[in-house]
Amino acid sequence: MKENNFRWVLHAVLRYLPLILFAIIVASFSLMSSRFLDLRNMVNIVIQSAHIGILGIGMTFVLLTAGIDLSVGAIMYLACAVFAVYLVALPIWLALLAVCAIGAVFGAVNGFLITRLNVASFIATLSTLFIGRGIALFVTGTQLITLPKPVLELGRTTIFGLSWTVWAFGLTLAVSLYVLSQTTFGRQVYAVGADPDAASKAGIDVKRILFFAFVICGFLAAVSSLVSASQVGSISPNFGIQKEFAAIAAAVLGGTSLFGGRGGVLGTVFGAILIQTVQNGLVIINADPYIYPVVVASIIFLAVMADSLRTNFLERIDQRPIRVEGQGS
Amino acid sequence: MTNLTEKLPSAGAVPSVQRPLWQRLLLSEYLVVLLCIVYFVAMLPIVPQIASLQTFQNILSDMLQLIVVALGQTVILIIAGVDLSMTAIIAMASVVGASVMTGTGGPLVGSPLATPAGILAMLGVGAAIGWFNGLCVARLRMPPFMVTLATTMFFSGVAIWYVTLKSTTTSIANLPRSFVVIGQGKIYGIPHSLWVAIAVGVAIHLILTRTVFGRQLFAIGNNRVTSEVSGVPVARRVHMAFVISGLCAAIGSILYTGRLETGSPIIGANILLDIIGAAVIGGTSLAGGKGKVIWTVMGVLFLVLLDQSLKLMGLTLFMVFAIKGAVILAAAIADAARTRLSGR
Amino acid sequence: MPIWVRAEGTKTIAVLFDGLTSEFLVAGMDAMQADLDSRGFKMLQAISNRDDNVQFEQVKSMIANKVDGIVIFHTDSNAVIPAIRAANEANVPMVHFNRPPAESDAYSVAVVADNRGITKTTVQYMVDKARASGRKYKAAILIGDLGDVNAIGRRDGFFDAVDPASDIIEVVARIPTEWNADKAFSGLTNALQANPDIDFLFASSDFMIPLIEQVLTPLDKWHPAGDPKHVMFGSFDGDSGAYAALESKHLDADGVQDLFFEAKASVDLILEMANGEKPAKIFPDPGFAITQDNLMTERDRMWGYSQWKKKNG
Amino acid sequence: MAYLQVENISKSFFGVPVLHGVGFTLERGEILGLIGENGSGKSTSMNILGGVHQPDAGQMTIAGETYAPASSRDALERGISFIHQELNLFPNLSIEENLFIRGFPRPRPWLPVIDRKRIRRRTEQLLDMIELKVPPSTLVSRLSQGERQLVEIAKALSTDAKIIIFDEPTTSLTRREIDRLFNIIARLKAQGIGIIYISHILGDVERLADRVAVLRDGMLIGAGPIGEFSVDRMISMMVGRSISQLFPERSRARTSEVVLEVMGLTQPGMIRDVSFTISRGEVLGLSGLLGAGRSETARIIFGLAPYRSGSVKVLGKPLQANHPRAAMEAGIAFLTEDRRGEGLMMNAPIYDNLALPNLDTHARPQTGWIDRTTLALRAEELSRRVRLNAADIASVLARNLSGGNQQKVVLAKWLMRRPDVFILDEPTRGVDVGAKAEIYKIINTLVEDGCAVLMISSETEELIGMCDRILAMSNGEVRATFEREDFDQERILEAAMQNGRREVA
Repeated sequence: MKENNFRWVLHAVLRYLPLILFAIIVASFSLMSSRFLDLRNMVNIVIQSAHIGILGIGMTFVLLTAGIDLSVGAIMYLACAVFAVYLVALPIWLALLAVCAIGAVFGAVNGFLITRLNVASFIATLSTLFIGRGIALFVTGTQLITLPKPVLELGRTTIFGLSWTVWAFGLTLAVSLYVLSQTTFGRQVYAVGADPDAASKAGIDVKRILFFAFVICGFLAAVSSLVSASQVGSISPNFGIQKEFAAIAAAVLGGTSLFGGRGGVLGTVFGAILIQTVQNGLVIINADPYIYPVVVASIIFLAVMADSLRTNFLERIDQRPIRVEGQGS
Repeated sequence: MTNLTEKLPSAGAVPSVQRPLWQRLLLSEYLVVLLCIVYFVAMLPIVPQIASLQTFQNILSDMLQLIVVALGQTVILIIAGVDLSMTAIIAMASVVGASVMTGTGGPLVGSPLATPAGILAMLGVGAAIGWFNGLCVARLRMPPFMVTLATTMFFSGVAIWYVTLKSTTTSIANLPRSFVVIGQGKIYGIPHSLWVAIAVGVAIHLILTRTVFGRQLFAIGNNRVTSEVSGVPVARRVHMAFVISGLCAAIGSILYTGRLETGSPIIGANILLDIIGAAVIGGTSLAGGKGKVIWTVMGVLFLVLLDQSLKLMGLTLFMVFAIKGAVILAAAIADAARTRLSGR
Repeated sequence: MPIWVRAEGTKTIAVLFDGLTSEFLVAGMDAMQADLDSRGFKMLQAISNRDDNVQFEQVKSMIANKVDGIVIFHTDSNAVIPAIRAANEANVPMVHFNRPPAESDAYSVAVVADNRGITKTTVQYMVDKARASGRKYKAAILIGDLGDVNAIGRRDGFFDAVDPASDIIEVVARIPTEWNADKAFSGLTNALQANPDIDFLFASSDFMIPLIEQVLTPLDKWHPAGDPKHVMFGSFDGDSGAYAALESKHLDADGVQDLFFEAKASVDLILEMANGEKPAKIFPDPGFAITQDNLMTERDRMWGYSQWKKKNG
Repeated sequence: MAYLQVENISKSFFGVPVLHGVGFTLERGEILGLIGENGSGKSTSMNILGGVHQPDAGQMTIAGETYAPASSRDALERGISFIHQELNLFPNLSIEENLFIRGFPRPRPWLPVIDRKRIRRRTEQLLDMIELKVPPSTLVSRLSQGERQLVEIAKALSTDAKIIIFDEPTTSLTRREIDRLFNIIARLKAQGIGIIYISHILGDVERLADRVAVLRDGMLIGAGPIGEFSVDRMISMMVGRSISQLFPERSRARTSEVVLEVMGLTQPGMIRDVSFTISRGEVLGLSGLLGAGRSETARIIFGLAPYRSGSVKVLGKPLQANHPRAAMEAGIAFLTEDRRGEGLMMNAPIYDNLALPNLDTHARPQTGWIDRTTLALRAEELSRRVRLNAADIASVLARNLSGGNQQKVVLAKWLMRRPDVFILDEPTRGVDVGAKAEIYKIINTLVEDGCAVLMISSETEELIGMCDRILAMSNGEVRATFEREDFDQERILEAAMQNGRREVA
């Protein structure tokens, strides 16, 4: 019994390591710069982390089913490219809907490859990543495209003094929270991620759940691309490049496990904000810009390590220790 | 939506003795060779230059670096892992090695030791990063994907930063001739790097097929638990496998760096798809326990052949991207179908 | 232009860019196309997407393709040298469009705008205006990719003009962008967070203008010249966005490189080299600075203006 | 016409027939005890009934209507729910969510929200019925095995099942939990639910069932009211054939030279103070129910699991380390109960499987360079010795072999090491009768060559047929030792079934 208590404590520490890191980071930055802690900067951080946050929320759906989607960066670029090249004529709201639809369709393709053709999600989405980028480059003629006025205005629209990106971010979070915790689909996502065999024995349509996880992921990738594009006002060929890694990082930082079934969107949002906070802080204390990725990567690494150690503990607690554990991932 | 699942092809079918031709083709391990030939012949009328000696030499010299790196990846795929960090290792080794050797401000300017020292440094970087990956995967049982992702972010960041400390631009030039030669030197049109690639290929082939270590790698990929029960030191083997892939990345880096006479942190930044793709096209399964040196070489050949032909046709970058992606996706689908056919 | 050009008959020229990531490069590619068409030459185009190795392989396959000359816009000034060597061996003339290679024994010619000089005159105009206003200024510069000689040139040009005026202008932020939009976006946002009173801004490339507008507007800092809240704003390239910003008086001055001139020069140089001549390794494009004062008189020389006219009829 | 009618169902896997024309009936409010050895076809027939497998032939009817489930979902919809031996719960979800995971009720049909209040109330009712006193929102990962078992039952009730199948429900339960379970089953029966109860514990079957059906080698060989079936009769019907014809005699008797010596092996929550010795030419049997600590003991000896105290000696020398390699170097071989998961590489050819534990002994110590010729020769030799019938060991995949041949491969791969001690955990599980006899022969030759064998089996008669001595274990402790002369099936089963005090972990 004692051992177990000890395990649970240790497990809790590992579980909340990112939070602890966050506290330390915020504390040290605010010591180094008086400007860091003021409200306007907090808002900046949220605005800057919005697109990664939304992307990460989509990624969380996939990760919860123990899958992975490397193509989200490509989806971002493709969706916006099509928008900027073909849809500028449409009324803005219609165009926005179209963009989201593109994302959902792309996600559906991924879902099809994975559920119907049984391709491993890793290689499937790695390929669609390149196919998607290829098509997008074709659409834009590999050119930098300045977005039309309405989008720039969209980027600047504020509702009750808060940028629309913040609202988009909040709305996405609220809806996905609701879906995951309050709907049958949401709970089944967790079930499938925890144990697909048990899930299908329990009569859950596993393939369907997986499929829609990818559709949602694609859809949110498109939303995130709108947020990002409306901020920078133009899309260059490296738009959205390697965002998939940022999104996965955000999710994992937020305690979503790559082994599926554990985690949630709230954590992902936290993860996205944590990453952005570090970068923002580094700028404000005027650090050498080239160490940003290094610092961020180290934090991610710590989070991953904590997650795996935690998983190992959970295995020891849940299963009979007598069994030789199989390989993770 | 339910019909999504109902028409699923049933897994675990009992393999029939005599299969239709298309299935036998799909299941044959040298499918790629066939594809290469067919593709080449198909291309001849469209781009006749493809048959020129010049093109052959280009194809060869483009293959070599990729082969070395992809072989490292193959070793990892065999144990059912994946190593995303190879590109970062290439970059890191490139800049560190260059900074050791460079004629401008390097510690060993002019000294004959510069080249060997540089090469050692690069191999050291590769081995070290690989060792670290292995430590996390084998001992801490962290998922290879996440570990190598983190190390990738970390070291590609460090590589760029490192250069800013060592040079005013984002690359380190002025490498000793004796080093550059490895990457671009030729005798009778046969590049030196060919010998390097052959050496690596043969070595890995022998390790995989002829040694206890190699056979145990396959066993681990095939069924980790069975291996454990049969007395395979799984953790040690996995750890070592990552060191090997690190070394392969470093050797690849030597070739790339020599070829461009430049230590650059963006060298090979976007060859990840080619690395994994080559292995998968060759027939190495992501599920682990399957893989051969010759398969991967064939995979690389196919990718490069594809690349060259597309360039000769004057297709633009995006076409190359999309087509490559599609080909690799096709290979992955084929692999999945294979797995189903042989009723795994 | 000498008559023999037409006499040359048709030629195939390879144009290899590392990307079309800015309107300048896009227009550059078009200009090349237009110029080659006018001479009845064939153009083979390839983009390497910031991958030196890919570009090297592209050069080699172009050579295998027996092109008569290569115009290249490379990523890394060191890593391009083997490509030049390869071209020399096959004696295919090679010209660098707008971005010179590092020093080496390999022979090629680079058509380069005098980035430093142009930037200096551009920023000088801003400095003089600043002095006239009699106020003190807090300055920020958005720096390009430090691997790019041009980015370095523009940075140095900026300081050539600003340093002597250190009494009235204090540079409080050097923001590295690596020519990357969202890095520039968050970089600038955060810089303005650290120093909200920045009121003197220079962008190393015009492609940043829209995102700068995005950052400044919510902070109530995006106002035309003359408005007390106006931020002294200079940029570089001379694209259509820059022209629009000049016309709306949000942009005070813009360094313009003479794109059409550079495109034409590149092709001419290839022909000269094909004729066995050995022009000097650097072929400068003087360029010029367009400002609120000389906008109307000089705009016809600004390539972005013709682009702008195309767009807005 | 009975409520559930199952008529001559047949089924075979990988060409190996496991069911020949099995049929039985079940009325509502009736408890049918289904018994038989491992591999007799109990689980298969129940999996067919539960929609997990589809029969090759035969038909089933419920209340007169034909019943042909394509999936476990269909089965559930027809009111049949199957409580598998390995539980089917999601530890990361709460009890209530596990009960309704297939589809949560909504407050309004048009409002896609989980009606938390309703499932809370319903779950509370269900938990009352099974006397589980925990809040419905508890995560399943916090429940004990026994409690999880009860949640499974609640799940079955939530789908208002007409028929519930229990497959070995008591294996991982404490005595207290078992009594509670039986009360609940009785109550279900009273509510008119039909119950099929599968168990090795004939005592329980006798106590619970109204009728009994006995399966052997995939055939129904007897059924009728419980009154007609004493425990002995059940056993003899299960075993059927006379022991002698199945179990060949051994030429040489055991020697006195002790090979394996286990002293006071203890691991909390697993086994307590297990001690025994095996000498050359002896077969020692471990009998007991699942979770009694038999396999656990074996795994600890072989270094697959940690232990708190005690010692393992081979030929007087203690093992170097708690790791399979140490055990192997000391001369121990181990055939695990999970053939597919731990014994074989299913997707590798036979040859690779044979070679795996023998690579180091056929390679240069420093370089690890394999001597492929001798390795191949040995492999061939062994596959001949175990009478492996496969076309070509270099190309045929383990996956494509019958259960018996697969088991032979596992035996052969270990025999190549010429072990002094061979631990066999359920060596004949899922193996057809013919192969069983062959495996017994192999074991005998092995023993005659002077190997010491530790044999674990749930089939007591198998132990009686093969062993010189039998230890009966339960709840992690050795309860009794039987010498060959006083082997007695019932006393052994008794000993294996007596429950001492046990701390609930």
